[in-house]
Amino acid sequence: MRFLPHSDTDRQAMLASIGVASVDDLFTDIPADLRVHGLDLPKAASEISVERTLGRLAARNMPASSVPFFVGAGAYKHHVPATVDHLIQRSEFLTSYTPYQPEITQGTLQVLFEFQTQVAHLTGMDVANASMYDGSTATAEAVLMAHRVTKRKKAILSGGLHPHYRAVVESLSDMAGDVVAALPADPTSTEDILATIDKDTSCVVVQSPSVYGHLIDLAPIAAKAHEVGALLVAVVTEIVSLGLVESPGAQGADIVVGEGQSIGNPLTFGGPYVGLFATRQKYVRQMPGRLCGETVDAEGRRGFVLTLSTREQHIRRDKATSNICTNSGLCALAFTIHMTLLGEAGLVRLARINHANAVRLADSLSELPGVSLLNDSFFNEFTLRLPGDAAAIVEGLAAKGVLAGVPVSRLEPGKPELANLLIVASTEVNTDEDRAALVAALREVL
Amino acid sequence: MRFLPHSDTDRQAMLASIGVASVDDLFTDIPADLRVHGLDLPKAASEISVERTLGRLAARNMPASSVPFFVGAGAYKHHVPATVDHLIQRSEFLTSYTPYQPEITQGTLQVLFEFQTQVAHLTGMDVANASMYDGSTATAEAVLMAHRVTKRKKAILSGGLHPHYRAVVESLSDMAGDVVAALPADPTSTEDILATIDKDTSCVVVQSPSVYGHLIDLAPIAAKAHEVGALLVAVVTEIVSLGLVESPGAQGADIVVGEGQSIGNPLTFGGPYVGLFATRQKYVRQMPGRLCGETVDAEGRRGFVLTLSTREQHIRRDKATSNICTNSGLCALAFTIHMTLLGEAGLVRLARINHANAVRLADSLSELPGVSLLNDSFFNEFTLRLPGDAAAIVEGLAAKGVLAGVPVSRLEPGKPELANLLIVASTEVNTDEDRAALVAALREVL
Amino acid sequence: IEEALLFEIGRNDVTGVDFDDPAPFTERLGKHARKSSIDLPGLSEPEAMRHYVRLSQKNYSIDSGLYPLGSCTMKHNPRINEKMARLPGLGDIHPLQPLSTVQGAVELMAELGRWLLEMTGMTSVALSPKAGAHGELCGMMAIKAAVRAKGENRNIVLVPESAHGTNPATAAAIGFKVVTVPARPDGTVDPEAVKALLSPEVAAIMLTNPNTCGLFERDVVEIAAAVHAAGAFFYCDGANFNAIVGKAKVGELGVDAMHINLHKTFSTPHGGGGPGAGPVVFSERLSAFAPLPFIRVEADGPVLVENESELQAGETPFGRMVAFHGQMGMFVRALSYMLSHGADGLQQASEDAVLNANYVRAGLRDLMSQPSGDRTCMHEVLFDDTFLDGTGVTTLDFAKAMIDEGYHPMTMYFPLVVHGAMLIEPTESESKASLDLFVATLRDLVMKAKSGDVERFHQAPLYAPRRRLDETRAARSPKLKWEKPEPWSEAAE
Amino acid sequence: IEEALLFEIGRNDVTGVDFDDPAPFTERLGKHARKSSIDLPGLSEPEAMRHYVRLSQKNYSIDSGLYPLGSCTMKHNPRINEKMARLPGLGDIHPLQPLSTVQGAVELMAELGRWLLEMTGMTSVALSPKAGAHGELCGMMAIKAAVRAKGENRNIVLVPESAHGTNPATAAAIGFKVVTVPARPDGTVDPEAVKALLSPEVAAIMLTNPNTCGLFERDVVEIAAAVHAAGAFFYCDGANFNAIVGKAKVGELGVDAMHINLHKTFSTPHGGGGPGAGPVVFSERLSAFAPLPFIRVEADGPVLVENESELQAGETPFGRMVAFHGQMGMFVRALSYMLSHGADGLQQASEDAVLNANYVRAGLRDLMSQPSGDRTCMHEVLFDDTFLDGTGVTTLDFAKAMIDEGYHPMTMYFPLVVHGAMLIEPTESESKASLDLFVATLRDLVMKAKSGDVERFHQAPLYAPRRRLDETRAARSPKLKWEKPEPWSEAAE
Repeated sequence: MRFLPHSDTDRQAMLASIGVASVDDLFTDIPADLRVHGLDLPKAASEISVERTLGRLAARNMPASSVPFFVGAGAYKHHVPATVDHLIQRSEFLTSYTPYQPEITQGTLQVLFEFQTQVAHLTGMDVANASMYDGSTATAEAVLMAHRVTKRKKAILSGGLHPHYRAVVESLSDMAGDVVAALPADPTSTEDILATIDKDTSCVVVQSPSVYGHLIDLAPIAAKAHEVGALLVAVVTEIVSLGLVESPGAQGADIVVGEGQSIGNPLTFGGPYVGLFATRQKYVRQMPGRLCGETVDAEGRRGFVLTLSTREQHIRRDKATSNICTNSGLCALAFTIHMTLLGEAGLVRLARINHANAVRLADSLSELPGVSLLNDSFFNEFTLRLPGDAAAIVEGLAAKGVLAGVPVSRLEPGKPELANLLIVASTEVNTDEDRAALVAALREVL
Repeated sequence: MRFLPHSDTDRQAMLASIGVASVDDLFTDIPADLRVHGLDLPKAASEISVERTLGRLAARNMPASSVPFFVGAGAYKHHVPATVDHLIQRSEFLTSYTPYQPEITQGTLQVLFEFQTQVAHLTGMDVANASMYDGSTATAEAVLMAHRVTKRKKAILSGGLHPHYRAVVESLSDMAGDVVAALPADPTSTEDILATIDKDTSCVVVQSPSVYGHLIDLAPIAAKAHEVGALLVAVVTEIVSLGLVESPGAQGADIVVGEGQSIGNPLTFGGPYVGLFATRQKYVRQMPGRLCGETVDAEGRRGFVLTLSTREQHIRRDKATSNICTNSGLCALAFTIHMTLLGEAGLVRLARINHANAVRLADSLSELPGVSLLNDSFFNEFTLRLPGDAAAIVEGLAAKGVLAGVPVSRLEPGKPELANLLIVASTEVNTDEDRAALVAALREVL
Repeated sequence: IEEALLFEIGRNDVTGVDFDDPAPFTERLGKHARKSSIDLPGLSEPEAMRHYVRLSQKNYSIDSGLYPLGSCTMKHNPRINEKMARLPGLGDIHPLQPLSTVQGAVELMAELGRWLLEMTGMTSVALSPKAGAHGELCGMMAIKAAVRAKGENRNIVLVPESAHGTNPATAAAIGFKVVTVPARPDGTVDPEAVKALLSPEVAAIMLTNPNTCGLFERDVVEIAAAVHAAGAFFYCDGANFNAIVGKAKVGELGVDAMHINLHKTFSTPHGGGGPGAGPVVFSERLSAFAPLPFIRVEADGPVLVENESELQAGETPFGRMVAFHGQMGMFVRALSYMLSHGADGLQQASEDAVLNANYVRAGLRDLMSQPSGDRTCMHEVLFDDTFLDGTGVTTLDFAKAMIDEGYHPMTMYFPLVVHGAMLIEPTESESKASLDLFVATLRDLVMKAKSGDVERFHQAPLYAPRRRLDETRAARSPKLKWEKPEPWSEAAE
Repeated sequence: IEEALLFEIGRNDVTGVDFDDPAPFTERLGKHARKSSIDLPGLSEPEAMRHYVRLSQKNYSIDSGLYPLGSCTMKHNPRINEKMARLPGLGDIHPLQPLSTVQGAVELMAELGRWLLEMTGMTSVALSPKAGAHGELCGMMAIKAAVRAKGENRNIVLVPESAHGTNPATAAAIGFKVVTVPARPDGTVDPEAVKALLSPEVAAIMLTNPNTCGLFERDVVEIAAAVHAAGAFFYCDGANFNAIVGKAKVGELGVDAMHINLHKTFSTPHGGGGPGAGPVVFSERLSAFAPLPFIRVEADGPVLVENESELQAGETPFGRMVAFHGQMGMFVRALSYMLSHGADGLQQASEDAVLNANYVRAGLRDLMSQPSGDRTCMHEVLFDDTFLDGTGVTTLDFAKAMIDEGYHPMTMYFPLVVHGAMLIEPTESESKASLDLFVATLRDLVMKAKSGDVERFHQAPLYAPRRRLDETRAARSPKLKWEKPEPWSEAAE
C-alpha cells in the first residue's frame, strides 16, 4: 500500500524489538469476541482507480464555472487567483498543526496576526480572532458571547438573517436553554426591529446585506440596543460588500461576524469556509476562539504566539468561553493571501465590479414581464418576485444550463407567500454573455 | 499591472535617485527613429480574462484522458502520481536557476545526482548526464559524440528509428558535413543492418523497441560494430519498457539515449520532455551536457557540484563538446520523483501492466477481418496492417471519440506501401472498456 | 532571515489583482456607501508570493519531518486527495444550486457515510459538524434531545479526568453539569467508579477510547452496559480512532455516539489549525435525532434532506449545526483516502500505527519512564517526567531541545492526570529508519539530560526561527493586531 | 538537517505507487526479457514526499529572494501560467493525435508566433527549438542553408569576445570557423572592427543586443548594414530581449535571426536548469529556410506543416530541429504571460527592468567600480573588481558573502572581457523596498571589505546548507553516480 512505508521484513524486525510474536499481540486489550476481522468494504485502490471513481461522481455535478452562474445566498462564486491556491498547498502551511510550538510555527502565526488585523480593519472593529468554522457558527457563538457579556439570555434575530444561520442559533439556544426571538422572513426589508428590543434583550442580530440583498442601516439599531444595554451583532455573509459599503463597526456594532468564503475560498458545496469574528477591545476576554498575539523571544526579537488561552477549553475545560478547538486555519490563510493581493485598491475595484454587474442584471431582469425587484438598495445580490414558483423556474433554467439563483423556498419551505421569490447574485465572474443568457432563458421559461 | 510592484510614486523617486527626468532618458542609446511607441497587441488582461482566452483554446482540443487513447510513437500517456506534480511546483525547485552556486542549490544538485544514478542503472551504463532536451536531440548529440570518439563521420541509422529522430540527426549532420546512412523504414523488423556496417562507420543507431514496436536484439549489432571500431548507439523512446526488457547496456551498447517523458511528464503536445544520455565510463569526457558530481565542502561534508564543465560551452566556447546550456531540469526532477515512487518493484509492475494491456489489445484487434499484426515481439506498442488507409481510419475513429494510434503515413508521408500501417500503443491508463471501445469502433469503420 | 509584516511592506494603492473597469453605471447602494478608508495594504503578485513563501519557511510540517504529537495523528497527507478536492465537479459547486445538478455530491456524501458506518458498526451518521469539538456538540445535542424525548430531566455528564478539554467544554456549552470520573493508576476508567456516579440525573458519559494515555479501555463493554442500565447514553470521543479501524467496531462496544476527526484518522490536512471535519456516527438509540441536513438512503438512491418539511416518520432531528451541508472539501479528501486504502489498507494502517508506537516504546523504555509501567500501548505511547527527576530539566525543556534536533516536540503536559506527560504518536506514516533515528535522538537527549548538560535544555531552542517566546507578556497586554507606530517611535528607530 | 541519498534510504521492494495486477496473459517479449536486476530503490509516498521536500529546502529560489543573475533574467513566475499549462486541453494532448483534434493547440502556437513577430518586427518564426542555445543552432542552420542556397561557401562567423559561450559553440557545432571581434573599451562593438573582418568568407555575425555588459549596441544599424553589404547575415542573441520589448524592434535594426528565451523574457520557470524554449524569429531573407514543423497562416486559419510533402512554393526548410512541435508547455506559459501584460504591460515591464538596474547602479556607483565609467545601462549593470583592489577579497569571495546576507550572488566573471566582472540584473519583479535593502546590504559588504574584515569573505558562506565545495576534487576523479559502499567501508563508519 503506497502510503505505508513498512515492508513485511520491517514489520517482523520491529515486532522482535518490541518482544511480541505478532501484531495481534498488540491488540489484546480489545476483547477477543469484539475483534473485527475484515470490513465489508472494497480492497485498496490504485491512484488511477481513485481518480476514476471520484471523477465519475464529479461528472454528475454541474460546476459553477461551466455555466452562467448566479447562485449566492451566503456563498459566492468569485475568482481566486492561482497564487492563492498555490501558496496554501505548500507543505509548510498545509501539513502543519495548530501553532502550539511557536518557535517553529512563526509562519502560521504571523499569517494569523495579519488575518486578525485585516478582519479588524474590514469590519471596523478593534480586534478579531483567528477564525471560526464559518459564518453560521460564528453567529451562534456571537449570541452566546452576548449572553455572557450582558448576563441576559434573549437574542432577537432579524428576518433578514440567513434562515440557516437562524436555525443554527435556534438549535444551540434551544439546547442551552436560552431564548431566541426570531422575526419573520423579511424579503422587503420592512420589519420594525427597533420595536422588539427590550430590557431582557442580550443582543440583536442583523445581517447586512440581508439574505435578500438589502443594505440595512445599522446605526439606529445599535443606538436602540445600547440604550437598553444590549449588543448589536452584525452579520456579513458577503465580505466583498465591505469594499463599497460602510463597515458595521462604523455603525456601532459590538460584535461583527461573517462568512469569509468569498475571499480566497472555493464554493466546495458549502465547506470548508472561514468564519470571521470581531469585537470591541473591552470584550476581548469574552471572545471565543483562538487569538494570536505579538510578543518577543528570549533575544528580544518580535514573534507571535497563541494567547489569552485561559479563555479556551484546553485550559479552562467546562468554564471555557467556547468548546472550539480546530479553527479554519487554511481557509484563513487563503483569505489573508487573497486580501493581501487585493489590497484596499483591489478590494474596492472588485466590489465595484460586483455591484456594477448586479445593477445591470437587476435592471435587465426586472424589465421582464411579471418580474419585479424587491430591493431599493443592494450590493451584488437582490430578490425578484417571479410570476410563478421560483423553484420550478430555477429547475427549468438549470435544464437549459443556467444556474439562476436561490429560490427563497429552498431556505424557507412551506411558506406560500415566499414561493415566487428568487435571490439572484452576480459577481465579477459573470460576463455580458452570462447575463444575456440568463435573461434570454428566463424569458423563455416564464 | 499585477506583476509589477512599482507605483508611479516609486518610479518617480527612483528616477530622481538615478538623476534622470524620465524613463525615456534611460533608453537614449536606442536610435530615436527606431524607438517603438506602442505595439499592435491587446492591452493587459485580468487573470479571469486570461483563463477564459486559454480555456477557449484548450476546449478546441481532445485531451487524452477524455477518450479511449492509444497514441504513442515516441510519447506515451501514463499516469503521473499527484505527488510528482505537487513537488515539482514547489517554489524552491520551480523558480531556482541552474545550480551554479552549489552552496545554496544542493536540493537541485542532489536530485540530479539521483537522476544520473537512476538513468545509469536503468540503461545498464556506467554514467549518465543530467538530461538533454529530449530523445531526438539526445540522439543527434550521441552521433556527434560517436564521431568525436571514433574520429569518423558516418552514422548508420536503423529503419526502426523514429523518423523524426532520423530527421533531426540528418539535419544536423547535413549542416556539420557528416554522413548519414539511413536504412529504409522497417515496419517488419527484417532489415539486415549488420551488412551495412563498415570501417568508415562511427556508429550504428538502433531503437528498441523500434518505432514500430519491435524488440531488437542489440548484442549482435554491438559485436559487429565493435569489430570495426564503431559504437552502438541504442535509442529507447519508451523508458518503461526497461522494466521488462533487457537493458541496452547489458547488450553491449556504448551510448544509450532515450526519451524520459513516460516517467513523470505529461504529453503536452510534444514538449517539454527529458532526454536521457548514458555511456561508458571511458567516454565520460566526450559527453555533452551537464554532469553533477559528488565532492566535499570546506567542513568535509558530502555535497554536490556541477563538474567536468571544461567540456562545456561556457568554458570552452567553440571547443565545447556541445552547445547545450539549458537542460531539462524540472522534467528530470519529475522523472526522478516518479521513478523513486515506483522503485524497481513498481516499475516492473507498471511495465507488466503495459505489456499485458498491449498483448490483450493486439490479440483483439488482429482478430478483426483484414487486420494483421506485424510484430512477433513487442512491449506496449505494435504495428497493424489495416485493410485501408490508416490515416483516414484514424480520423474516422477520432470522430467517434476514440484516438486509435499513429498512422505510419504521419511519420513517413508519401510512401504508399506504408499507408495502411497503424502504430498502436496501450498503457496502464487503458481499461477493458477502452479496449472494447476501440475494437468496436474499428469494426464499424472498417 | 526576517520577514516584515504585510502592514509594514504593503501599500494601500498597490494591488496584485487586475480587473477590467466596469462600464459606467448608477450605484444602488442607497445611503450605505463606505465613507471611511479601510486601510488594507496590498502587495503586487511577486511581492505577495515571496512574503508568504518566506513565512511558510518558518513552519515545521509533516512533509519536512516526524511530527509526533500525541492525540493529533499527524500522518501523511496524500496529494491525490488535494487533487480530487479541486475537481471542478467537486470543488466548484454551490451548496444551494438545484439538487438535480449535484447528485454526484449527494452520492459522495452517502458513500462516505457508508464507509464510516461500516467501520464503526453504527446506524446513522451526521456529516455536517465542522470539526471534532463541533461533532462532540452535535453528539451531545442529540443525547439531550433523546433525554428530552423520553420526558426526562437529566443534567449531569460524566467525564474522566484524562479527557480532552473539549469534552467538558462541550457538555457545559449546552447546560450540562460536568462530573469528573477518577482514573485508575494506569489511566483507564474503573467501571466501579462509573457505577458509583451513575444516577437518574446522569444523561451521558463521555469517554475517549483508546484513551488519552494510549490505552484501550478494556472494560468499555461493562461501562457501556452500566451506563445504559442507568438510562444514560455513551458518548465516545473518536480522536483516537486511528488505532482501531478494522480492529474493533465501536457500535459493538456499546457506544451511542462518536465523532470522527477526518483530519486525524482520514488524513485531511491540518492546515496550521484547520479546517477539520467531525462527522458523528449514532447508534440506533440516537439516530432519529441526527440534525439536518442528512442523507436518507432510499431505494433509488440517496436523498439530501435539508428541511423539516421533508421529514418522514421517525425522523426527529434536533435542529441544525451549520449552514449548508458540512465540510464537503474534507469529505472528498477523506473518501479519497479511504478508497486508496480499502478495507485491507485501513486495517493495515491501524496495525502499523500501533506497531510504530510500540516500537518507539520498546526503544525508549529503558531510559524514559512510563506512568503505569511498561505495557503494550495503542497508537501512542505515554511517558512521564520521572526520568528527568533531579536533572533540572523539565518536560518543556526536553521538548524544546527536540526542536534543536530537527523534530517537532511530542504533546506535552497532556493528559493532565500524568505529571509532566509526554505523549508520542508517530502514526503509521513513519518508516522504520525514521523511527530508529528518532529513538536514537531521544536516547541521546536523555543521556545528555542525565549527564548534567542542563544549559543546552534551558536555552533550547537555539536553531529555530525564534528562541522561546514570552507568552506571559503576550497575555498581559494583548497586542492582537498591527498598529501603526507612533511618529516619534519611528524616529527613535 | 542532512538528507540522505535515495539510494541510502530506499529499498528495491518498496513502492509508492499501487497498481492492480493484470489478469493472466502470455508474454510477447520474445527473447528480450530482462534477466538482470535494475537496482532501483523505491520509497513509499510519505517517505518520497519528505525526501524531496527536504531537498527542496536546500535551494534558493526567486520566490524566496532576489536573484540578481545578470543575463539570466530571474523574474517572477506567475502561477496562473502553471495552472494554464495544466489544463487537460493543453497539457494532456499528444503530439501525434489527429490534427483535427488539436486545432486549439495549433491556434495557440499561431497566436504566440503573432505576438513574437509583432514584438520583434520580424517576418516568420520557428517555434520548435527547445532552449536558447538550440535556437541559436536553428538560426545558424538557417543562415548556413541560405548561404548554400546562394551557392556560396562562407565558413566564418564573427563573434564578439563578450558573447555567451553558446555563440561560438553553436557556430562551431555546424562547422563554422569562429573569429573573435574585439570590443571597444566600454564593451560595445566597433563597426569599424567589424568592417575590417568582413570578407566573402564571412557567413554571419552573432551579436548580443543589449550586450552582455548591459549596454545597447548603439551602432547596431551601421553594423547590420555593413554585414548585409558584405553578403553576410546578422544573428542576434536574444538573451537580453527583456530590456527592449516594446522599446525597439530588432527587425528594424537589421537583424536576420534572433532566438527568444521564453524562460527569460517571458517568465517560464527556470526549474533548476530547464526546460527552456528558444523560438527563433527570422527576417524576410531567412524565412524560407525555417525548419519543420512550422505554422502557416492561411485564410481560414493556421495550419501546422509537419512534412516536406506539405510544402508550398517558396518554403525550403533546412530540416528538423526536434521530434514533434517544440515546447508546447512553455508556449502556454509564455502566452499566458504575454496576455496578462498586454502591449502596455510588456513595455512597462521593460521600462521597469531598466529602471531597476539603473536604480541599483545609482545606489552603488560611489562605492563599486564600473569598467567603463558610470553610464546609463539597460536591464543589467556591470561592475568590475577594481573597487576590491588591495582588499584581499575577490569577486568570488564577495559573491559568496552575499549568500550569508540572504541573497543569491550576481553573475560572476562574465562577460570575460571585464576583470572580476559582477553583472547584476534585478529584473522588473523587484520592488523599490527590495532594491533598497539589496543596495544597503551590498554597500555594507563593500565597507566591510574595505575595512579589512577579510576573513568573513574568505570563510563565506557560513550560513548556507553547505560551505564552499571542492570543485577540483569533483573534477579530478569524477563521482557521477552513487556506488554501494564496500562492506569494509561500512564497517569503518
